[in-house]
Amino acid sequence: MALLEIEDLSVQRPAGPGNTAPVALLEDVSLTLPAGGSLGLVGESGCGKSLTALAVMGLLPAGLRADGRVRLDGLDLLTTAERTLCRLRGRRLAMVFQEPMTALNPVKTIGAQVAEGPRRHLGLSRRAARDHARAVLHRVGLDPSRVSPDQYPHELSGGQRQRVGIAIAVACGPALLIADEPTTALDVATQARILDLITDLVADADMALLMIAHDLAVVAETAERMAVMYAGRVVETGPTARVLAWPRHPYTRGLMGALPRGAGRPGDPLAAIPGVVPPPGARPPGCAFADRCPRADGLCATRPPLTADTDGHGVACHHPHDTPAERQP
Amino acid sequence: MAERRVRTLGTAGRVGAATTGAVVVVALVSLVWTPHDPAAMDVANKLAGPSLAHPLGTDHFGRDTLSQLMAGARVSIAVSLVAVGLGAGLGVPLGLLAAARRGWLDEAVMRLNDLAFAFPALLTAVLITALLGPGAINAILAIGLFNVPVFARVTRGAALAVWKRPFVLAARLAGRGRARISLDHVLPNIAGTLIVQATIQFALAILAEAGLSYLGLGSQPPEVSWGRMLNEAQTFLFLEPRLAILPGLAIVVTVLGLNLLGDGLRDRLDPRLDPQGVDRRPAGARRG
Amino acid sequence: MAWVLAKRMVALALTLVAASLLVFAVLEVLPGDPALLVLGVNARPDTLAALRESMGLTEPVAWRYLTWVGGLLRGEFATSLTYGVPVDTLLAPRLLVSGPLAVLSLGLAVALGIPLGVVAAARRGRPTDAAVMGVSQLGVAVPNFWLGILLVLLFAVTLRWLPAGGFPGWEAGPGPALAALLLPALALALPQAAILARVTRSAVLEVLGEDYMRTARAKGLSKTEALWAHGLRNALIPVVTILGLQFSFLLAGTIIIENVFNLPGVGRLIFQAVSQRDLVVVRDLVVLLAATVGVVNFLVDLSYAALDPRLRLRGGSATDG
Amino acid sequence: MVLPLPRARRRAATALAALAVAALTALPGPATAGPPDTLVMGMVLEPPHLDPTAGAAAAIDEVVYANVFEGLTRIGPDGSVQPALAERWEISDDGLTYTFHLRRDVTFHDGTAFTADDAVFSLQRALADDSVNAQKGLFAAIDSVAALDGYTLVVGLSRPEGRLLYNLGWGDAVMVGLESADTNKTRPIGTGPFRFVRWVQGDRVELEAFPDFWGPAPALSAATFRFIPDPAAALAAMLAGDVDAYANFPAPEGLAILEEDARFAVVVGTTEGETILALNHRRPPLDDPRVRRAIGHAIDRNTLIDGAMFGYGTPIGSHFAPHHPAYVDLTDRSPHDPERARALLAEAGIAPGDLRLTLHLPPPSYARRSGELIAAQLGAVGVAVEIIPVEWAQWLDQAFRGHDFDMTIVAHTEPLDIDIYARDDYYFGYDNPAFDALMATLQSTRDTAARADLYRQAQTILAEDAVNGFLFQLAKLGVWDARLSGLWRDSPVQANDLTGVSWQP
Repeated sequence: MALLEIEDLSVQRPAGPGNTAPVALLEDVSLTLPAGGSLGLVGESGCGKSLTALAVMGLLPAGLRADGRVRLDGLDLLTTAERTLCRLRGRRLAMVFQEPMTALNPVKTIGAQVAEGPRRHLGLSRRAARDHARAVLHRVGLDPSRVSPDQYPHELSGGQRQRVGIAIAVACGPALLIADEPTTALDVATQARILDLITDLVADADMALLMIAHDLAVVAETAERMAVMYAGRVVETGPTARVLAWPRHPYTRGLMGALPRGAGRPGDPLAAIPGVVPPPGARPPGCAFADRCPRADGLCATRPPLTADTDGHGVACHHPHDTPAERQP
Repeated sequence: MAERRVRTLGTAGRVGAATTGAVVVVALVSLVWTPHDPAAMDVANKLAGPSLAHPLGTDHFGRDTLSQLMAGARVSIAVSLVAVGLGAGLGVPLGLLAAARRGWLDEAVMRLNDLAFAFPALLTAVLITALLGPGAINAILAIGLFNVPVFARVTRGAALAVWKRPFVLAARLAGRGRARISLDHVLPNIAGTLIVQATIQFALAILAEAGLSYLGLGSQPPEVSWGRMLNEAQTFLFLEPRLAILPGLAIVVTVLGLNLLGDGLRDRLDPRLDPQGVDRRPAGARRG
Repeated sequence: MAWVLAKRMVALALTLVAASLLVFAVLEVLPGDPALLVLGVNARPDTLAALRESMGLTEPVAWRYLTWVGGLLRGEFATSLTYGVPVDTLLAPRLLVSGPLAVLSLGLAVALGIPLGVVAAARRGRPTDAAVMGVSQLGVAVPNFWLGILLVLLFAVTLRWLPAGGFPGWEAGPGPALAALLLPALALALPQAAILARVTRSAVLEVLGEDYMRTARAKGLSKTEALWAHGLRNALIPVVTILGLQFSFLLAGTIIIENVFNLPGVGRLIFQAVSQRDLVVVRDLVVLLAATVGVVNFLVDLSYAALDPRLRLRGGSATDG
Repeated sequence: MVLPLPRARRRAATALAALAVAALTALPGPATAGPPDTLVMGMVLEPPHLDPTAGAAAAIDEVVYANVFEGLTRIGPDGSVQPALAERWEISDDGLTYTFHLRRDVTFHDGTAFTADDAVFSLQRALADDSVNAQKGLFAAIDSVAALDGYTLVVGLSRPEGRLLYNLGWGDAVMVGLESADTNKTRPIGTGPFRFVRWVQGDRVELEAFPDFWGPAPALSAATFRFIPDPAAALAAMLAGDVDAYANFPAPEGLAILEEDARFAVVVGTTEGETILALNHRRPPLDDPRVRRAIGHAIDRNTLIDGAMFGYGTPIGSHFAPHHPAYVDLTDRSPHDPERARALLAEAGIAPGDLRLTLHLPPPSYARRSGELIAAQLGAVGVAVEIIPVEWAQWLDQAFRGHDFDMTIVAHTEPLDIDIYARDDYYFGYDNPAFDALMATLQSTRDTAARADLYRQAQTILAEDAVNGFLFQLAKLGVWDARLSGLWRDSPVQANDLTGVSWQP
């Protein structure tokens, strides 16, 4: 049994006063992640990567509904009581967020923010939790002699803050670590160090890692397997090396074409692919990528199923590429 | 244009606009017509309950309550309008000046603000009326005085933000004077904020006028105002609670309408969507 | 921060000096002769002169100002012209009415306004929210003295549960004394609670959308726990600002409310002293009030620092890591 | 989702709620008047201090006169002069020497004995150059004061003073102790049946029976005077039983409610308060008797009494109290007649709308309400009136002393004060040598019948000259618990003499 099994996960905004028809944000997302394994989730902004992560955490924004199954150790998180979820969050599954500048509470010391989880989940005394937090902070590279646990977030740099965010996530030794674009907000030099820290931590503690990025390079560096998402669906999935060597979906190829511009901000149109991701609610009934796709034809008006080969390399396309990728200039 | 504005006010804002409009209309109508002369006394018919001739009854001098309420709207609105106008007329230029010049002038304006806020407004109003005698003019003066720092502060804050915007920098590079820039670029850009603030201050002024008149420091007979009606009604609380309830209701409806209108206008006009941008605070300046 | 506080202290001192000059000047030109008021219509000129002399009204203006301010600085209060007792002995029993009244109404406003605002924010867009916001919109529009009248009509005249006014004194026991303060405190508190609820709601809404709230939830905190542990303190910052302002508003409100409810408090003392031309009492009270407002603002500044570490003295500077 | 309060806060909220309930249940029930030997008397104004010899405020006398302080003589419920600390007296034939024999069993509340020395001290203090006695004029005729022995006082006059015994009965002439005079403002020490307990400024003064009182012990063991300036609050306090009695109920509009209630007795009596529309004779055209008469005819007294006083009050046609034996009804000299008013104005050369007058109104509701009505009534005959509401301090300074007014409304509450019309440069500026001569004669006349005749002549002169607008005599609106007896119906002096007050079983 895999650690995390996502089956046909759909997220929709139900019909309400603001919108007459329900809007599907995620459709039929299925992913698996074995214990200690790693999975990268890539796609442009608005593809549903973060939403998938939040659905797993059970922290979807108010008003969104998730259907399908999200099983952690066989327990379906979508049907589990909130009380139980609270016991799992931070303990079995944890998350590192994108914006280190705002993800930390400005009025609490970093030590207190790291200690909160252990105190709650590991039953530590106030004092023990504080010592634990100190150790965790040290482990993530915040040497107590240089960065005191009694400092406040505003006294730290962006990289340091992200280290605190990571410390908060790994403080209780979760089985699954979700990292939602943990380096996007950081400068390039810091990015590399933070990624190293994450891979190091994951390897050390045998955690499973769900790495979300819009940047293929990040996934290439951190994940054994990867999934490419587009417009709320998984369009291609497989072992990272295989997918990158032989991307079959035209969208994946487009993303790879954008690779050198990996430092671009989310939301920027990809240079190699004309157009932008259709917003939820305006997605075409067939292949959502069709109107940006150079290979699209009439067939693409129907939705292509995700079909996998024997190596576990799956693609949802009527006209997948048959040849390995050429390195583009 | 006007229609589009109304449409974007939102339901609450539209209700507010309609209420405010109705009160203003009543006040204007009272200039030319009221069911009875609001000052006409008929002692033989005092404290009469509602009847066909007097739909809302009469007061202790037999005056028609409905006519008094209508005339009271006129006084409340006039006093508040002039007071807010006074506050804005002095406060906005001060705020613009402070934002344009910064330096000691800015500091001086802000210190003056502090001084004004150190006194509870009502206390100062009591002193002013003790000095000059009670009356509508002095109520205007007292209320207007307290609107000056409010407008100065809001203007200054909003103007400072505009001064940082690129087109102002461009204008400065083009060699335009600070005064010209203040009038041509800054003022139009903060007008929305100021209009919203004026609506709120107007509502507060209605409350303040009522409070002063209730204490006997505002408008004086034979002028009618809602606060004065409340003042006179209080001794009849046990006999005719109606006399105390009706003017209060008039105040509540008017202030409610203005507040709703202000909220609607804020959503529509205030460029900054920050709800703290407009100062809803009754008094007081905090420097950031 | 320390420097900021020092600057605030100096500003406060300057404000008080300006306030004392202002009030002294205003009282100098105020029409009305306190001696004539004491002695009435049959007073003879020699008697009036004698009384004025004994009231100290014949000294030169500058001297009187300096004596007054000097006395205040030494903590000595002058003698009331009408009551003939030092201002502090006059003030003490009134403070025992106005102080508890202010505290009670501020407490009521906080106890009502903040939870309502939090609940409205938590149930944003639902009927509870709409109800709270509607009622608070109404509350902001109600003049507190009229509310006082309505409360008297309901609880004192119709139901006869509470006294219509007056104050039995604390020696009558806390029960009757609190009962006498309950309606006035409510009248003062409800409009303030309405403002507080609105401010709290928008502050909490802002906070609920913050990333660190999601971080807290990701740690395993429930919504409620996250709100109390992480949200409230952040949301309190704008709320405290309003609270500080409300306090000075409340001080002014007591002038009207104490008149409505016939309470022997500071507000009515000022009102009375002005009409009796008890210049000594008026000027002392005005300066004391200005000082109170200043001190409260000072405390608000301090509480910002307590609530928000970003405003405290900066520690070590950040280095990248 | 409801946000439940964490437990600790919930507990705090419960405690707060419990406190509120406790506060509610601890309320005194309505109409618990306390043990039947104490009295709570309501008053409108709080005395500024408690020394009746150093201030004009009527509220001082209303608390301490005859209760805490006594004079050589006292004025009884019917206005007559009675012996008090002076048991008896002799007057020399020329009327210039008064010999008072003082009671020998009198002690002050501080335990010191009252002797002739105290009497000499009290009078000399009032007469001294640095005296701050508001009615120094009462003692103007006194030339010398001496103690013949411990209990005999001789007062010498420079001229005959017909009202000396009456004057000595005023609150301003009470006897104070040598040792305690300086602190009487805050700790009054007198010789009366009640001694001062304490004063909660802004709220009440408490008195208790003085065990060593020389006369019969009062039925009440304690008395409290509560100060409730707001008329509505006064009514509420009465209805709630917080107050047992109001000697002068401030809200005539509320009497109807109290009259219907069997718990209360409403007793309407007389006061010495002539309410007048004072006219400033220094300001033309008010120096013209035709204009003043026109104003008199414009005023409808019955509407005033009905509208401003809710029917309580007696119309007057001159400056004299209707209950006094020497009163003449002169209201027919200035009946309500707008036609005549207009005609008189025309005769004086004033076209309708040409005359604009200010009307200064002091705070009491009798003045404010009457003023509004009079403004309307004068408006009806073409006289435009601008109402200027003023505080007492301003009224005294501007109108009374500065003579800066056209018209003002005020009640002259001192007994038999018709002599104010003879004063030089008094605020309304009336100057009539014939009247002055009449008053001089009155001052030296002791024969009652002759005095009454002089009073009648004086009243007639004032009415003929239409010196002021004479409006109405204030009524004394007494309201008290129906089980109380002994409270004064009328108020010949402004006092609440509690000596004879008791609760009926």
